[in-house]
Amino acid sequence: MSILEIKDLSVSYLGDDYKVRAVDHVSLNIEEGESLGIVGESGSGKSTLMLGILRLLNERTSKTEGEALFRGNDLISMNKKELAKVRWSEISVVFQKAMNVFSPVHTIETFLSDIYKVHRPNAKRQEIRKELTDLLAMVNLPKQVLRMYPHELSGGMLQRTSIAMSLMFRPKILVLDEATTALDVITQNQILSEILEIEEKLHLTRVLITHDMSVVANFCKKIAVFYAGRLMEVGYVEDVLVHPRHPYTRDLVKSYPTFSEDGTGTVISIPGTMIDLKKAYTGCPYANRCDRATEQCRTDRPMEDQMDEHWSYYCHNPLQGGETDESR
Amino acid sequence: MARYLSKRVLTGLLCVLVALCLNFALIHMAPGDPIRILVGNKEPNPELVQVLTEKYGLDQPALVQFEKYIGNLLHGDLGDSYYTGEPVLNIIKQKLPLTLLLAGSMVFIAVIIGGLLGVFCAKRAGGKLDTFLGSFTYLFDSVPGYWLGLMLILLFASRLKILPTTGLVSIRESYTGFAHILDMAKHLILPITTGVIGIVPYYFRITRASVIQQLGEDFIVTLRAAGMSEHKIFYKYVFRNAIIPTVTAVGIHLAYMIAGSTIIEIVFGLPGLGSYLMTSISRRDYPILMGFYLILSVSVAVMMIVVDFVYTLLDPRVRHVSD
Amino acid sequence: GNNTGNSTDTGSSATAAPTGTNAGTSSDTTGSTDASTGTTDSTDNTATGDTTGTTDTANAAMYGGTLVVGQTAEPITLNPDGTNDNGNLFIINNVFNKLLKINNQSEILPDLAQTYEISEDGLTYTFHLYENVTFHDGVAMTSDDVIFTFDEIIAQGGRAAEKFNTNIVSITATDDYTVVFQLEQPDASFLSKVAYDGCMILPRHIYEGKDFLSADALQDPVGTGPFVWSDWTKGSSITLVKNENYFMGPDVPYLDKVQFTFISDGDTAVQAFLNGEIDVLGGITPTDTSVIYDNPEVAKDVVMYASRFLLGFNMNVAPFDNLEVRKAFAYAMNADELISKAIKEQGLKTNTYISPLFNWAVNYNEDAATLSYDQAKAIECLENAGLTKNADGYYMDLTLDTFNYAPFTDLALVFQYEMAQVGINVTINMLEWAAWDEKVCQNKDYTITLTSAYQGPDVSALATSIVTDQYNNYYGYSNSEVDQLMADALTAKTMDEQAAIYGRVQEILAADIPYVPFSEWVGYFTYKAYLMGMPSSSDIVDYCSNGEYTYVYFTE
Amino acid sequence: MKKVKHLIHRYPRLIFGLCMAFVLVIVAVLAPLLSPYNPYDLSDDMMVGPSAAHWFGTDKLGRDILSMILYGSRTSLIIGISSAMIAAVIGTIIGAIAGYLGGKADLILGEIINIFMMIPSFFLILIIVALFGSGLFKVMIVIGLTSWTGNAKIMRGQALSLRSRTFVKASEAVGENRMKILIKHIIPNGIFPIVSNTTMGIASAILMESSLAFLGLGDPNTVSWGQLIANGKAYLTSGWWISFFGGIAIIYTVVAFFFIGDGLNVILNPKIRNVTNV
Amino acid sequence: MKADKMQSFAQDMAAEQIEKAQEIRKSDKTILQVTSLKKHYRQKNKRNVLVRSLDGVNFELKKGECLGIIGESGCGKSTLGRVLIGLEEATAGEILIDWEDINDLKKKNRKELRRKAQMVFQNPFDTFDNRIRIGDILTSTLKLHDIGKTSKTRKQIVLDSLKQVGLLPEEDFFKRYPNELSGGQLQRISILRSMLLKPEFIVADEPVSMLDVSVRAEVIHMLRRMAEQENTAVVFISHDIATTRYIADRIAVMYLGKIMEMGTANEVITSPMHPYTKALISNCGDADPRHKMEPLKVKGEPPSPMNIPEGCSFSDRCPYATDRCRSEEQTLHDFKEDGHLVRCRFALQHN
Ligand SMILES: Nc1ncnc2c1ncn2[C@@H]1O[C@H](COP(=O)(O)OP(=O)(O)OP(=O)(O)O)[C@@H](O)[C@H]1O
Ligand SMILES: Nc1ncnc2c1ncn2[C@@H]1O[C@H](COP(=O)(O)OP(=O)(O)OP(=O)(O)O)[C@@H](O)[C@H]1O
Ligand SMILES: [Mg+2]
Ligand SMILES: [Mg+2]
Repeated sequence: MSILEIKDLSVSYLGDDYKVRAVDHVSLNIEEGESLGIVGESGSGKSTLMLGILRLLNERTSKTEGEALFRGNDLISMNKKELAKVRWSEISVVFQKAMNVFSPVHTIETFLSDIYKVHRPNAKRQEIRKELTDLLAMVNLPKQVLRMYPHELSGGMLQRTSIAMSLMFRPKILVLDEATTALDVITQNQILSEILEIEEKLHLTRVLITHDMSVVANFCKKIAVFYAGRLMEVGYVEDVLVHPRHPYTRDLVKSYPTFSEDGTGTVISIPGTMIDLKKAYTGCPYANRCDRATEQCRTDRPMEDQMDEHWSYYCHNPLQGGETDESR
Repeated sequence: MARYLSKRVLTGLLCVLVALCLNFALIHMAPGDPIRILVGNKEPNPELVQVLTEKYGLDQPALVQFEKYIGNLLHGDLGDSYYTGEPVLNIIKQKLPLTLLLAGSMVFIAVIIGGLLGVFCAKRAGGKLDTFLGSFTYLFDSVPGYWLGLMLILLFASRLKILPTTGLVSIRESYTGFAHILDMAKHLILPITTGVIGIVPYYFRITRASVIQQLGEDFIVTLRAAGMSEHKIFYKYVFRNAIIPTVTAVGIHLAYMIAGSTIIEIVFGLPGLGSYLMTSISRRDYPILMGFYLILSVSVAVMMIVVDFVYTLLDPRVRHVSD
Repeated sequence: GNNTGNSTDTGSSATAAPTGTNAGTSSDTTGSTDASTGTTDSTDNTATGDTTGTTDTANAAMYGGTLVVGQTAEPITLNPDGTNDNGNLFIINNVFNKLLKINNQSEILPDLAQTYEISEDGLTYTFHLYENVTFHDGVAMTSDDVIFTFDEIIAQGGRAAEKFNTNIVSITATDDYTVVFQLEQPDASFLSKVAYDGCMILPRHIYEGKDFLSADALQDPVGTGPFVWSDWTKGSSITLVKNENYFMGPDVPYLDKVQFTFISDGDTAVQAFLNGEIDVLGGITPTDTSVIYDNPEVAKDVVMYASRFLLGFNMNVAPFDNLEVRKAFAYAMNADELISKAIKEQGLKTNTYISPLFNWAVNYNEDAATLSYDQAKAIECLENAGLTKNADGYYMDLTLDTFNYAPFTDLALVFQYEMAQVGINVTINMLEWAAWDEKVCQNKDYTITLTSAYQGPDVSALATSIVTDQYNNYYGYSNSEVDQLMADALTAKTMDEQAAIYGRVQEILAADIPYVPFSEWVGYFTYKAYLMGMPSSSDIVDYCSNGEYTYVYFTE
Repeated sequence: MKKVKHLIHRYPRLIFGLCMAFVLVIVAVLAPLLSPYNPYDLSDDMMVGPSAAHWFGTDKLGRDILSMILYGSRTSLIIGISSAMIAAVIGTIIGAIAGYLGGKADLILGEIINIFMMIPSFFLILIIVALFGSGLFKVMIVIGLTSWTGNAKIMRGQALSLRSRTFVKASEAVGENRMKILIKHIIPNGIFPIVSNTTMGIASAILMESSLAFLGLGDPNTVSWGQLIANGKAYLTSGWWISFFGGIAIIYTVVAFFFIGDGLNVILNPKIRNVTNV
Repeated sequence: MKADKMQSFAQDMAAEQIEKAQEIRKSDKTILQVTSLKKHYRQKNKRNVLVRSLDGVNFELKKGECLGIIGESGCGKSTLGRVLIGLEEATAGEILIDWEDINDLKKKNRKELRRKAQMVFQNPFDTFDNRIRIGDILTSTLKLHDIGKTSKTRKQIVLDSLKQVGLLPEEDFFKRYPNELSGGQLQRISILRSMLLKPEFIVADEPVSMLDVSVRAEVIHMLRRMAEQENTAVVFISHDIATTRYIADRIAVMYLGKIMEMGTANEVITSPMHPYTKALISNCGDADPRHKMEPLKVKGEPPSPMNIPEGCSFSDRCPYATDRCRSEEQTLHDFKEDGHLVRCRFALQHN
């Protein structure tokens, strides 16, 4: 059963003299209990998708169209009050810059209690403290952390606290936007492993936004590949990464050096740069960099093609199974 | 913390000393002989001039004079006015309260008005109303205080005759008690209005900028994502954090306003520090000039330290750094 | 060594603003004080007789009220005989009395001395005091206090000291109410000296042994005057209350209180006056005369002083060593315009080197006048002096030093404009009094200056401006004949002799033109029309001295 | 045309301010042509109210106020621009050296900046001008010499942050000497807020000069707005127009420069405009 | 006379010796030798706390060799880079570039040092002053070092090299401003600028970590190609182990200011000996989901260089740590005598 159904969602940033289509008619199904990794280059609209769904964007300078059905209720058209109820207790987020996620002049406890009281207005002090202590324990932090200010914590501790904070109301969906990118690999792995454990306990649905393919490969079941605001390909990690259908997915995979036995395999770069989202274009945004691009790719927008129920891609000229290892 | 504070005090002292040196040098380089002013412009009695010059030590080299001044200063002696013979400290004690009252109430009112306007505009940053009010504050900024004072006098005192022109009290009535305070308040309406209009933009801008900055902080997004109401986010977080720079500004501004209200004092004939200063300049009353200057620089220095201190109380990050 | 009577008037200013209270903050500090001024009417040296200070028709309605007087400067000393201070002058005038006093028309009136006599040889002056005078603390005033006062003035170097310290042989009392002054040489101006500022009779029992020049100068004054010192709110006002035991009473004074309020800025004071916040503007003369003069609620009395506006040359520097150049300036100056535009008719055009106040001296030689306005002649003189126009069309470029307060700022502008018309480019350099004093008076580092000089109360005071190396002679003027004449004038026996000498001096000055006087200083004593008995009003002039509020009462 | 409209919409104050300043400059340049009278001429029509002959009336000496205001723009612009420039140059150099060199130089210069900041500048200017006399040139220099601290502080901050920027490090790594880096990279890249601050400084200097003139410390040989107001002060009740128009002229000019300064600031700091909120 | 002769003889002797020594050195390919290099900082507001960013680093670099340096954030990689090219002065230790002490070089001729040691920075978007055209940036670098006689020849040199690295059309790039280029292009120009001086070695501090994955390869390839072409040695700093392995000949693993392990890239990656290296590598995932990893779990967080634990600096996190590890300082040791150095006395035991 899908817990979050994104239907034809578009998000634009409106400037005085420009309009950026940061998310462009994206449809995506997220099943309950599933873990989805969203990858894509910088500026491909990963964060915007998340902010758009949670309606955290400035309504004056951005526009969100389409639907995002959380258990059948559309978040985009929902009124503020209902939305406030969904936020954090049903869907919560871990942001990238953990240092800035907490108010610098309040202690962790003050900040967390305030958030706790948003959904449990009548909670007593004792109760809150106990709850918070438990939360911190869940991410292996001592309760002393509560009395500290954000600047007194290390990056890893802050990220853990941030994760604890997002788990406060045992949400159904946890979105991690580059939550561990800034940390070194060892800590990153520690935290992700801890999340996997908690996830099982709490039956979480997890959306992991990152541009590190290896993290998705190791910690997610499904992967969605974004490019220039559009969804390129989505499916199980084993399918998409091993036998990509979309040329972009293939190229992206090939730009990562691997540890494969001798480690001598070459890596490639994709020529050219991503198109400017401020400018209007037709067809596929990857057409200008793609070696398989046809005339159609430049004019017609590719529609969804499905390999199976879980695996779909948007390409006029997709790779067939055997072409995967073909080098450019 | 203590070390940090003591360092601040030390630099503060240094600043005061340098300010004094500068002032001393300036005053003593200026043309005009205080003694000649003092003895009057009748045919000066050379003996009297001699005696007075010696009495005030003006015959000694400037460096010696300065040394002596600093020496006396360390004993809390600011010297006596050449002109009236009164101890400078007494004169300051006499004049300072009014100036402080004036500066204090101006800053106080300006903080409130400017602060509220700033918050109001920050919430609508970039909007029409914000642009309009923002432009308006520049208009306020551009109005010369003395001109505004004159126009207010012209309108409210000369034409409408609803407020007094000048002075601090109605001389004729010699009120006492509460009536006296009311009377004083009435006299201060125009001067304070003039002053407030001049400094409101300052607080408006500080508040607006810091509220906008706070609104852009990532943790605000967190709070929104957590479902907290905008209202609560604003008052509990944005406002609390945005107030810090404003508080800082108040302290230092207050110190500067001691000098800043000079023109207002002059226009409205208020017997404060500033207007007395003008008189003392033309009298070449060195001890007064030095004394006033000292008060000014000390209060700025003290305010800077106080503000630093308050800052550390308000912002744990600074506390951390300064430990 | 014969310089008796040659002494300048103490506290008089030969420079700077003509009234101490006129020119705003700046001029106060100059110490120039000549708002009240007396000239001896030397033709009349008999007593004016017994005048009672009471009006004929005193009634109850006249009593009471608080008079609020505006004043720009605050006192710096409260000893009336101490150092020079125009801030205390009008205030102290109402707390103390002198032996004689000077009224608004520069006439000498009796004060504590009911009558006086002068010996035939002019060397003995005998004063007979009122017998019912007590100081405010209840102690009786006697000749002892008078002797003490004059002794102290001389001993401590009070403001009037120089008038008395050379010519007085002795001061003695024949009884409690008779004082005799013995002079070394006759001095026609002696009475005016006694009647002038700085000769207030002080209580011996209070001032004895005190250093009244500095240390004790600020003690609360105790005098014999119509009002009793009450309190001083520093920076704001001084209050005097009625002296119930005034020796001219019991009818006077009428007022309960007089409050002097300090408004350092003259314009603000005028506003306050118009708003009814103060009753008497007094010596604060508004720049904007129209608001005062056409106002039916305001009364004003003319007061004329021996203060003169003039243009001074530095005769030691070229081209002002050249008479033709000085003449050119004299021709180029339009006194009428200067008076109408810059000083707003608060002046009286003059063309003599002696103030018209001393008309007996002026009249002797009426031909000796300054040059009258004539641009063509001015240009001619410039050409005569051998000057030619430069590229900008000017004969010369020079800097005028003057003061940075009214009316000099405006005078300078009008002057600048007038000079430009005859091809003289004037740059104005406005200075504070202190800086001006250093530059012009002490260092003589200037070319021309616009200033005003007090040449009173006696005509002999002219000497300080024109005798070689005298203090106020910053023109660098030196004429041995003038030096001799001025010395002679002091010892001349009769008025006619003196007049003849001064006539000759005027003649020489008119020919040499060391400076160009163009206007007398005319002041207006301004007050609300509902006040009667102001010291400047003509009906009480016979018994009220300048700045004295004994006879003032409210009509509403 | 559309572009102009767009610019106005985007930077309303900047465009507005530039237009106002443009008019002002035109007025200053063409003052002799535009003025109906010579402002130094004393006519016999003294204290005439606004009328057909004298639009803004005349003052106590019979000078035409409109002409004085037109000519006064020259004084204001000269004083404002020159002193702001002096302040900009001093501030930029001191600030850049302190911020970029750091270490002892920063310690000393930083403390000097602090000390000068602590001295209330209006007060200092007042003392200097009152004591030493008031020529246009003197006032200009004094204002310039006392108001550089703001620039220095800004420039120091800029230099401090630029110092750690990669392109500065890279220039060092390539072998450029520090003096050259200071001139080639630090100052040009850090100058923008100084430009905006200097524009504001012009406004402040004009205000400052007018305040001095009001206190009787102006240069009597030139027409200036502050003096005009001071002159009118005594005639407030009978000749309001004397002070009134001078004040309006000052406000107009100062607002123009404040608007430009603010506009430049907005361009520099677009973040201020596009902040997220609800 | 005699003394003179003696002296000149001594001089001749000395000259001879120096010549000989130089010959020996010239034949040796080592162009960079670093001995017990230390760099300590004082915290800005806590002056009594010492930050030991580099705490005794030794290695040498041969001509044309590429040494990769990996390690967690804050271990001192960038500090090492800055000290190596003389942007900062070392607290202690010696850096010999081409057998000349870096400090002498600096004193003698700063520019020459710059010509020998160059750096490529992490953030290509900030490496150039946006107000100056690419062409001017590059030609002014040449001018600074007196390469090319006239401005025309300098321009030609720049155009040629732009063409060589594939920034085509080169005339177009010459005229562009930095903000008109993509990160990959900028980083290539950054490398190009360094290589224009034909340095002996180049320090590349995370040259690709700010770039999109899709353009990283071209930058890495270019760096490698140019280095090979000019026989320039490279110190490649990164925390991306896979990339480092891809480019480096040898890899040094740093932890808290010390090198923990150093050896050929393949050796270090495929058979790491130090527990820390093991942890680091095992935690690095592969983009291929078929290669599932088995991460070595390590306790705690990296301690800060402000309080480095006694003994082995990794002892507090090491799963194998013994009491000896916590008290005894470890040294880099070549246990297998194959040039694979490890700072752990138990290295062989764990394998
Ligand atoms: N406030 C904004 N105004 C205008 N454009 C914006 C704004 N925020 C983001 N964009 C643009 O929207 C596009 C998508 O941005 P987004 O932050 O969602 O990308 P991302 O995939 O999260 O990138 P990254 O990996 O760098 O986080 C980018 O082209 C970006 O430039
Ligand atoms: N100027 C400095 N003053 C004080 N401490 C410094 C300074 N520069 C670096 N450090 C400290 O030295 C340590 C090493 O820093 P360095 O930048 O070399 O690490 P790094 O390995 O490059 O890290 P990263 O992977 O994050 O770039 C850090 O703890 C850092 O805080
Ligand atoms: Mg993002
Ligand atoms: Mg680094």
